[in-house]
Amino acid sequence: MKDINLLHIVISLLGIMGMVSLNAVLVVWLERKTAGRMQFRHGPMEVGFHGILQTLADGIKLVSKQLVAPSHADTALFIMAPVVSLVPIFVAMMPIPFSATILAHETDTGLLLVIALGLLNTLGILLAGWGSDNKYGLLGGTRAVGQILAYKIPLLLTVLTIVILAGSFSLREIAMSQNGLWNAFMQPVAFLIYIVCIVLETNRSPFDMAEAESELVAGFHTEYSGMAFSMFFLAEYSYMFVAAALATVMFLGGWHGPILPAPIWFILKVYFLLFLMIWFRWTFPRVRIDQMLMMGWKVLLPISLINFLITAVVLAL
Amino acid sequence: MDNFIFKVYYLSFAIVLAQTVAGGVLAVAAKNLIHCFLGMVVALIGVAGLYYHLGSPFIALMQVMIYVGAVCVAIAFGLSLTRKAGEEGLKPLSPMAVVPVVLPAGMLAATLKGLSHLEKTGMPRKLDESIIGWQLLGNYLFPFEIISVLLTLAVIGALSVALIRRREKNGNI
Amino acid sequence: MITSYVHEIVRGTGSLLAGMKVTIKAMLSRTQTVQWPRQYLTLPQRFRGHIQLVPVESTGYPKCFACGNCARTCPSKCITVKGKKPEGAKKKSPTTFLLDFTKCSLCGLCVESCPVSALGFSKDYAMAGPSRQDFAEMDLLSSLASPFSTQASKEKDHG
Amino acid sequence: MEHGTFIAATTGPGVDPSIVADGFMMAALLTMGTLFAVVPLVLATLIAPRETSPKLGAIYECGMETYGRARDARFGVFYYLYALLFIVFEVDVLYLLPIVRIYRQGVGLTGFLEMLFFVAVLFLAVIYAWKKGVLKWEQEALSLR
Repeated sequence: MKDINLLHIVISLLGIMGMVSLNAVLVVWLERKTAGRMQFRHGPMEVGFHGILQTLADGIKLVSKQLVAPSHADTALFIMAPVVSLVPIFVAMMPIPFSATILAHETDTGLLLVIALGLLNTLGILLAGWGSDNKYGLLGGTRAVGQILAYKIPLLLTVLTIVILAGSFSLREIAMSQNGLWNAFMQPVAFLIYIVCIVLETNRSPFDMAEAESELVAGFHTEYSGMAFSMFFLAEYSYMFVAAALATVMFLGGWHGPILPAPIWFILKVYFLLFLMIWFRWTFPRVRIDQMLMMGWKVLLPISLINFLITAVVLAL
Repeated sequence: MDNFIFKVYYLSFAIVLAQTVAGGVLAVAAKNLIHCFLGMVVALIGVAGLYYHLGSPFIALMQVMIYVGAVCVAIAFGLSLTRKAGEEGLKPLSPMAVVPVVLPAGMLAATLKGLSHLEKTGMPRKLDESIIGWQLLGNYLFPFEIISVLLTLAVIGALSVALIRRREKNGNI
Repeated sequence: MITSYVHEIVRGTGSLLAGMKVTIKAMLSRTQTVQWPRQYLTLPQRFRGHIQLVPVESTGYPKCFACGNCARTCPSKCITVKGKKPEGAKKKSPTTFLLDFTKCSLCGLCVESCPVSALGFSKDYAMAGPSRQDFAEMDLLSSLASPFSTQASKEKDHG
Repeated sequence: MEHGTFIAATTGPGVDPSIVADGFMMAALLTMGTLFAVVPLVLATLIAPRETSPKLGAIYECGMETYGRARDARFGVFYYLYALLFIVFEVDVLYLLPIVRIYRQGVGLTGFLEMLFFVAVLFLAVIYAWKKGVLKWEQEALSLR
């Protein structure tokens, strides 16, 4: 248990804060590097070794920019949106097990907690779209909500499939139950569907209709500048990390792996999934919103439902 | 130590309660539909917090996922689709608005009065969520299956009402 | 109907994988861009920068004898040549050779019309200057040695 | 613990320690997260330039004069049918959560059949919508008003 130990709390808070910041720096760098290499470019090269400190430099620049709000904007919503988008991340990071012992705090319902908090990101996007009194913003916010309609049910059904196998909502126990065989091999269909769902959940290309640059300028964050703008990016990259960590726990056996220490394996698997998402982004063209809804309801939903029922009947027999 | 925990518990319970009430008031009184929506979300998350304090994190998370994740999402989507033009927002409250305030207040008072002679049993303990599963498959199997039938009928009804216009338009009623 | 549904999903997934193969190959192959100004490309032989005067190899003086063919041929009238004989020489040598690079279209007629091949294209592509004047009167003589060594040279600094 | 008792869960002295610990941790993280989000914003307002100009508050519309207001924009009501389907299906899938939690503890074939009935009835709604062309993108489908 479950002791309230002040030192542990302080270490966890600092660890999570560090993880959120470091992850953003790393993933932004990885994304820009990958984008560059996939287009035969170098990507950032100037600041630090191969541009690794570029994100920090950008951050310093962004802090020194003026925060501008449109004169007709709903100021309360406008200011609240980036905060609402970012804050739940910190709670969602709480139950993620980096190894059997390294985690901020274990709860029996960690899986549900992370899934429930994932919604608040979309709430932040919606508030941004509504608050900024901009047509592009409004369209982006509405599209983000429309996205929930497509991915949420297949996502929950794959989660149900995993919970059936593991018999627990605790992320640590789910990871522990895959000591031998990873769920990705036992449930390849669920794994694929979950990957599609987390790309949808984090508003990443090819499902980034909420910020489609070619049609909506920048979608929900069109009117945001400086630090408020970077909050959305911090939130996006942190949600990517949380979603990938959840996928690692549920399908890739969490921290299990030979030779290397457990947390290293965990981080490696998470970053492999993050790289996969970045790879998707620079490969696939954006889909239309009706295509996304159709895919969610006509492909992902039936397949995940059938997969769930087959798993259930096999386990019942 | 225990005493301190009680105090913290009551304090946080009070905070969550205040959040729920504030969200509810915002949802009812705000002029702007968006603010109403926001108030509703705040109030529903507050209710989840109350469930949490009453010893069931599982129910609290279900509350968040069902009410914020499903109901509010649908409402938000509906708001985006049908929002009214201009600043008019909502009409000012009519005198009849006291009815939904007085009625629940009376019910709450009656409940409290009914409970007042009961002994206090102590603080809530954590509820094991597996009990809920066994109950749904056991004692409450019929209501559980009826939920499914009810919701299916509801959505089929809603869809067919919504599709009437299209059929009229296409001329094959 | 159900077979076409499955077929479409399988085919779609296959096409996605094909796309991902293309991008990962691109990622692992060599980059095409160069980190200028740290690295330079070797320019092709026939690269056409602005024109420059070709020196005589032994002396370093310009080959040009200020016949003015180039200035007459230039469709944009962007070359100004003036010349006179240095003391004891048989041919003239240019005293002024100005190029108005703001008008030049790099057509190369001047280079072709030069009877002694005294004009060539430079490989200078990274040109920048604080004012328009820097390129409206580019002094092409400034990079060469001058046979009028006694006279005060009209050297100007160009970036 | 017996499977049939709700009452036992709500008696006894003291707050459940795991609830206190979880709650405390979550509150601490929420506080830190809020600080993490608000402090840079405040910092930015302090050190950033404070330019004022009437054009600064103009709505961004690719450099054109704004035409109309964002709140006057409307979307196809057609999409609301998806929302109707979603709300029903989502609620029902969430009801399965407590059941899958105990599934491996031996609900057996009866448990599966009970669940199958629950899901199958639900899926009828999707099949109905599918057949009626709700999940179809057509110009005529959009003109639902």
